[in-house]
Amino acid sequence: MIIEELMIHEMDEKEKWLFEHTPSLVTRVEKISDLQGPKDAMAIVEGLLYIVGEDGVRIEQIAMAMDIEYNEALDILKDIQRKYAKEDYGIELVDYGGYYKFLTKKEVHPYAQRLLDLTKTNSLSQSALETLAIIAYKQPVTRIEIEDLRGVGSDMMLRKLMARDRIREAGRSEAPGRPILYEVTETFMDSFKLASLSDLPELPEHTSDEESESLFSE
Amino acid sequence: MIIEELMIHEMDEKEKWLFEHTPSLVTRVEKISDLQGPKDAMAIVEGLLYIVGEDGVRIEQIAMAMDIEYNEALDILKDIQRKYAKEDYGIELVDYGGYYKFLTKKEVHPYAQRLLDLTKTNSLSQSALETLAIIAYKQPVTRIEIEDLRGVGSDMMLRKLMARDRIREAGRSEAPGRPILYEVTETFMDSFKLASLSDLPELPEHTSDEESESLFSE
Amino acid sequence: MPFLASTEHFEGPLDLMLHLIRENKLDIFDLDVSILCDEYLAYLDRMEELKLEVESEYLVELATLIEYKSKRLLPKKDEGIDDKYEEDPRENLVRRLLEYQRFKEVSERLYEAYEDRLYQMAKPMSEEKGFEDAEDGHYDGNIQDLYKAMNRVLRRVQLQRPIATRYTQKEISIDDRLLAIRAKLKDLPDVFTFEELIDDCKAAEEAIVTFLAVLELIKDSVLDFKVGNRDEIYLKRSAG
Repeated sequence: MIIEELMIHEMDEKEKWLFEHTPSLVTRVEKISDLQGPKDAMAIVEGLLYIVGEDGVRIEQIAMAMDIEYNEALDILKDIQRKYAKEDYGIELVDYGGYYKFLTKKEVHPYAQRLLDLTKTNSLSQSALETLAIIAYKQPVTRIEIEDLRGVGSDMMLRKLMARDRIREAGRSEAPGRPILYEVTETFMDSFKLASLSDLPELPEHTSDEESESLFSE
Repeated sequence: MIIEELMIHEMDEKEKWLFEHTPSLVTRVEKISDLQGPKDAMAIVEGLLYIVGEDGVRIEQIAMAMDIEYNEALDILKDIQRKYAKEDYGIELVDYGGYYKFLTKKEVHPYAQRLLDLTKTNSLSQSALETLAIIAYKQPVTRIEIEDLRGVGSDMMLRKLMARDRIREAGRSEAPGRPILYEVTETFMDSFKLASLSDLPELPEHTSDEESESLFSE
Repeated sequence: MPFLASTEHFEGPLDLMLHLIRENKLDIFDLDVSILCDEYLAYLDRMEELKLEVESEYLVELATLIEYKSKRLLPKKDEGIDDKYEEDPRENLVRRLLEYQRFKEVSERLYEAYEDRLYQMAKPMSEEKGFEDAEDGHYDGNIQDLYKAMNRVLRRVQLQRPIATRYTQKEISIDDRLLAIRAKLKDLPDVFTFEELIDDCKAAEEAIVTFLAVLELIKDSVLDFKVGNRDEIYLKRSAG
């Protein structure tokens, strides 16, 4: 962990420049020494699988996050799969199209349906919420930008939100094709008890996340 | 399995009340034939907890969805809590603000940070923290009382905390002008790892003087 | 004594007073309002000198402090019946300071739990199927919902980034690279190029780490180097 500090002092100008222009190196070394190696790799992968939920995660991503080889990651995933296959677990680990994800077992579904009926307090669907969140955080924004972020077509949703006076058109972008820009309305602000958009909580930062960086860092 | 759904819809208000207050009576027979013993129930609740994720679920909701009594639901949740407390699991079942939810254990965080490429998590300002502490300990409390204690205006801060669902209005005081009373929310309890307000650390006493004692014991 | 001439460091006048009490080692239970008042005034004066804005709350409390101080300087009237019913101003100030301090202290403890909680993560609630949005005016939400939804989006974007670019973020330490190069040296000819060393690097950053590792080896006299006509770097194992 100390090595790169020593090196900085002993490097000549050119090396220093090189070093300073690859800033990731400094934090990188730090981070690795911070992690004491997965004490119980299976438990940690389990935690990661829980966080990603139904979005799932690829073997390579697990390998990268754990700093282990692909095959090791695969072995751990297989172990977890076996563990949860046992009948005293309500969830199971599936591999759909290269994405590993926990899903609830079939027997849970009827109960899940009832629970969701009971907990349905919010009257906006998650896709509506996500679309509104993107527009609120990034406005003015084009449909393409929204779809890039959500990964699904949003034409219908935008029309629906417009019809309900949650969003409105806000001129056109300078981009090719001059696409329509969207922004949220006062009705939206009211229904979320927002005095101004600056009241929105700050989002957690993602490093080297070019897409969102360019979107959110101005 | 469908029977009890029909029943809910066909009940009148009185029966519904009865049902909600003694859910086990109405559908006990159903439940027994559905589940093959406590092991199964545990697996199903586990699945339900997975579905609700960060939103969590209340004991009553589990009881309703499973058609079991409150205490049975509580027992199952406690069993699951014990099961996942063991160190070979990466997640744990917590009860924050009356909502049971699975959360990853602390050790998973550095790996999750790498997986999601996160650099920063949301921090809380000292003034937000103080305001929240005052409300949590003295609730329900008026803005004037908070401002007297902090010695600074707190209007903006209260609005911000409301918008972020950390506090909410709790009726009006009987004092002249009938000022609004504030209290903390479940989201507050979640973000401070509190099952209930009785879990708050004790307020420090400055007992070296009877002055302060008499002051704080009202 | 460091003189922090800014109210930004303080949460308000009471916080500043507590700071001054500590700095001047005053006994809060037998508070010398006179000293506190002078220190408080000096602090605000200093801020004014530095052309820093002093929020009105600080001035309000200054007025109160001066009032306490002047009352104390006045000769005590023993027979004053009114005094019985009037709260001792000093007592009142001390009470406020103590009360504020309790919450300040407990805030610190609460923050530990808050930080702990930041390390615990969860999945978003599962997508509900066939869920119909409510009609207008019936939605009761808050920005926390928006924040969560936005987080969900960002998390998904992050997870779906192509693996190749994600791999460039694979963490390699110079230490690790040093070990790898030392092991590899045995299989390489006496003289080899830098390119041969980095042929297993998947990303530019790995090559940079390799370069830094090579610098380290040159410094330790494990390797010699020579730069060719076309800027190619030749490396040679040192004799000694």
